[in-house]
Amino acid sequence: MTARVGVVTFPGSLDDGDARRAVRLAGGEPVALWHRDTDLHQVDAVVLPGGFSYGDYLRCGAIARFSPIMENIIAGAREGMPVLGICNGFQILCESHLLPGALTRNDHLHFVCRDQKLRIENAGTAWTSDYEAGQEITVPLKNGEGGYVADERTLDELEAEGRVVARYLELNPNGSRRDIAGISNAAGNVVGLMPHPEHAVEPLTGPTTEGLGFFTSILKRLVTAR
Amino acid sequence: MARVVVDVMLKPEILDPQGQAVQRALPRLGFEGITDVRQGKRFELELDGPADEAALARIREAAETFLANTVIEDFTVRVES
Amino acid sequence: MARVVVDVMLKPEILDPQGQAVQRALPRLGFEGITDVRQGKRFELELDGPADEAALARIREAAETFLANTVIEDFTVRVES
Amino acid sequence: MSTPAKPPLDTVAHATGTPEQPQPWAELGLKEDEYTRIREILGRRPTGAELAMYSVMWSEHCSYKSSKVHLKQFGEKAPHSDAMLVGIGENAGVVDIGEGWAVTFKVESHNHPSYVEPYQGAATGVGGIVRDILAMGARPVAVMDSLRFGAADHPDTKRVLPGVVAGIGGYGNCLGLPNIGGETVFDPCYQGNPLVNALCIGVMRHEDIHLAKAAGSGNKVILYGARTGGDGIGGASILASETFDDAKPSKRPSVQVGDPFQEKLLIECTLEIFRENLVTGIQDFGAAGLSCATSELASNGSGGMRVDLDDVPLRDSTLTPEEILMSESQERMCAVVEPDKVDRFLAICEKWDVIATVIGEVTDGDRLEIYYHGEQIVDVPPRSVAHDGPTLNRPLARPGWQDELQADTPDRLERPASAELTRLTLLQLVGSPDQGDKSWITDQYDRYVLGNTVLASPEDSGMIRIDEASGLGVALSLDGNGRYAKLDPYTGAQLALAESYRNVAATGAKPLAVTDCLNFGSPEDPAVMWQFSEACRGLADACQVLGTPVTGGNVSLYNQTGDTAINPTPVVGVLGVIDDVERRTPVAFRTEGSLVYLLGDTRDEFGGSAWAQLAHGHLGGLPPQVDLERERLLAEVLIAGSRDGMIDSAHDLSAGGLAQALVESCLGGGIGARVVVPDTIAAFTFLFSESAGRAIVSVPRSEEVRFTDMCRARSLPAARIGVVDGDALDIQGQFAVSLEELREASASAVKF
Ligand SMILES: Nc1ncnc2c1ncn2[C@@H]1O[C@H](COP(=O)(O)OP(=O)(O)O)[C@@H](O)[C@H]1O
Ligand SMILES: [Mg+2]
Repeated sequence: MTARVGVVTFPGSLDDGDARRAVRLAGGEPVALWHRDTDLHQVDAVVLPGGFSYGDYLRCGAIARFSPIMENIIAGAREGMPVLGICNGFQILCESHLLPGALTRNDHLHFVCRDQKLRIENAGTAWTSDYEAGQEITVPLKNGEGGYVADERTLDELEAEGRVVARYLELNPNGSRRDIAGISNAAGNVVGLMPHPEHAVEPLTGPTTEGLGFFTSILKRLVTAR
Repeated sequence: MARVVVDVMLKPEILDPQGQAVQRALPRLGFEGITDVRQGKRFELELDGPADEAALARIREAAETFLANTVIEDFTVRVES
Repeated sequence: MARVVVDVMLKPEILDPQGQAVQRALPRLGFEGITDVRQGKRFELELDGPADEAALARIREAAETFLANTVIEDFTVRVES
Repeated sequence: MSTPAKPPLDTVAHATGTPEQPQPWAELGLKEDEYTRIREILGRRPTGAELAMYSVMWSEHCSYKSSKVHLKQFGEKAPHSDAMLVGIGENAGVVDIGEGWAVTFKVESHNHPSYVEPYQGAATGVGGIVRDILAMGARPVAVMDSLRFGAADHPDTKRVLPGVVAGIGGYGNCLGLPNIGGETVFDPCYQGNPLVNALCIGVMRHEDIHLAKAAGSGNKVILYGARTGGDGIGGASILASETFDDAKPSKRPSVQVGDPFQEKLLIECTLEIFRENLVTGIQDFGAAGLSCATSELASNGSGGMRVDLDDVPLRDSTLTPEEILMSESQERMCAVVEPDKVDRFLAICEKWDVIATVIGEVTDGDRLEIYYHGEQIVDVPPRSVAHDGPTLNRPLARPGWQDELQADTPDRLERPASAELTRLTLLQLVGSPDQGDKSWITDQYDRYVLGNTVLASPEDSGMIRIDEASGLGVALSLDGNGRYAKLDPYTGAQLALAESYRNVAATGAKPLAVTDCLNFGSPEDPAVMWQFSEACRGLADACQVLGTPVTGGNVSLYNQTGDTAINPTPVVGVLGVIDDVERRTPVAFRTEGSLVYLLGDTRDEFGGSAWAQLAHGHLGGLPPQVDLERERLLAEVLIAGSRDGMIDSAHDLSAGGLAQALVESCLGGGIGARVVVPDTIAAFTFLFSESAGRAIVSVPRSEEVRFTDMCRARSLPAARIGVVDGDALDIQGQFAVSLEELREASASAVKF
């Protein structure tokens, strides 16, 4: 049996299908979760996908954070359940205070969709163990509010504790502090990432297949944990 | 040195999806008794001179032509004490 | 029936690209003498009851937990006359 | 705002008793004879609500009164095609693409609203076309946009373009629909009349096709989606029937604001409703809102319909019944549902947080009856509103200046006299806003969402995978050239089709069907009407030859300022199918050493060319000739080349000619090319002529014999003109330009 990875659909989620496909291509069993669900259907890990949950009105992720399912996800994450937030999912994780800081309007004020080069800075998290530390990958990035901000002390702490998971290379696409593309919590089970690895899992439709590692990482972790 | 605030709100007849989203969310979070929410923008402008009539006239013009989209938005200008 | 206004602004230490874009554009449009611009949000809430201390306390809580993200934003709550 | 005392409700009974009461038919855009006809149809004066309905539904925008007589040809001349499942006349046509799959696609204009409020105008344009596709029973899967603006350096373009692009992106991105292509053109003729044409494509299984009709007495009429507000009231009639030069601010209709999040919910909710087979008829709300949806549903069905306006959920409680009927509030749909399915229907809406209300039912009569506060305010034969609108045979006349324009050929224009000047011409072309890199625009569009985008901008056509298991996919291109159409509207329309057709074939897909958006000036000008009729005739004739029927489209008239109309601009979308998207052919050169072949014939054709415009500001002469049989042949070769793995890349030749195509293929792959000018032709003509029916392909050496044999067997001229190699575009014996220099020129062309 393989691991069950839940993918939450909020009203306005857009990349939920892509995230489920990525889980499937990595060999896992994707489980569709609904924002109003009050239990997690025995999933072993959760992906909060990209999109515009609740229209991203007010602030990105601000309304989704109060969805019924988030109660269980927040509790699960605190107990070590692996959670990956991609783009809007990252914003939801910050709004939920599972990750520090916040994501703000891109410094150039435009939505941007591009193939983005990243460096995996920490290959020790639940979602990056299939990469080498320092490995460079290219995956799509698409957001309007992807600028990562936190106060200096928090930024220093993230750096010192190795919690910067991925960094933008060559071009900072949104004004993120210290070129941060993704971070983790202290335990390494919760990862938030602005770029979209789930769009880089097939040579036909992605710029590369270098996003697959996030999904194979978690499946290996879950299967060995059994 | 003075601070002038320009508030820009969607005209009443224009759909405000943001305000509506907030309004729908509030009761779910346990905040009852709010019958309408409108969301707009607030600009805080710092002047290097006094906020006299001439300065305010200029800011009103900037609001009219630039800060607000008067096809769909109204604005107000005021000096903040 | 009362109207309460919640103003939400980015904290001073947080970069405000929208405000900066406005500030950069103003002189190009011929509006000089503005040394800083910050852009934030303004919420107008209509209450179905009076804006008494209890109501304001609830709205302050809504602002704290929901309308503003206090990691990066400050807010103020006031009754509009 | 103080509300003036409301006049008493104008009921049917009241209207019958007050035949002499004056009515504002002229202010609502109706002509006197139209008003007289309404009175004849009803046998009395219309009520205010009826007048509102007729005025919007009989407006140019909704009734196609000036264009109908010309559009007929698309049906009459339509080539037989087994692929057509639903033809012209529905919300959108439906095309069989095999394996039980069908697609529906359509392009629509939102030109005037995008000039008034670029962001919301363009955004709601996307919203509207997406709902059209949804109403056919299809899941919308991709969008495209064809844009035309005034001069790139005009200050108003800096207002309009960024807003339009942000609006298209803002709405489409938020719906989760990849933007897979389009076009962006700049020309001073669009200064006060930008064109914003949006296309959506949807996918369904054959059995899921839904039509807009209300059948079955007792079935419920359900309005679902957003609440009704005062948006765009009168927009349908006023927007489509006036130019803006005389518009006082107060006359401008209030702008419609879109809520893409609401639309996303509407899409998911509607698809779930379709899956459970809960509707017998469905219609989106477009222009003319409730008036349009109810009268069309009733008119297409067998019975009548009764609607209670009091049940319409309102955003603004002060709206009058006339305003409720005319409101163009976005993100609303109307469904006809059997009574025992209503509960399930409402439950699904509840699941998606979509407001849904039963507002009426289908009756066994033959009237559309609308009630308000218990009183009857509308009692009309629905067909008379929806389908029997006026038809005009507007006068048309070939303009006096046409001969003069065609006589002013580009032959008199000075051509670059040296290799160095030719090189500069190339750089000027590559760095022009029309030809340059459009990533400043397209980077604001999500092209990855849904994970099925195989090709997107800057490819010749967008391509999406439909079936993950089999690899079945479709390709789409959207093209137009107003300069060619100005020189000769008949040929110009055919060239638009030919280019779009070629673009689809270049990616390896077989062209199947056509949609079009006809953007013209005022139909009251006989010269414009002539352009329009010629363009329709040209397009219909060409579709017949190419075997690609027109499945639907849209007309936008009154695109003019004062007496000056835009260039006639037919925009044509072609849909193609490809059995296996793995076989798609990209534009970019991929392999060093591959051989570059030029397919087709190059003549000295510069009328309406990019060069004539850029180097001399000239528009005159005749556009390139069209040879549709040649287009067909070229397409066959491009498709076979892809299917049998004989080519590495393919790129159609259009504006800017061979030079532009070479540059794009080089930049796309980051590899240069060495090209030899044949000694039978002048280098300048070879590089910049815009002869139609041409493409460049790169052929791996191992496939050369097979490929050239195929071309010879099919009698398609194929000339080996060079080889993929190096890091420059080297026109041997003439000049070379490094990729770096080309990239720089191209990248700086479109930035706002
Ligand atoms: N507004 C737009 N939206 C999406 N794609 C666009 C837009 N404008 C241009 N493109 C894309 O840029 C590429 C180049 O456009 P264009 O030069 O018009 O191509 P062609 O001449 O082959 O039709 C195409 O892939 C086209 O789809
Ligand atoms: Mg092309």
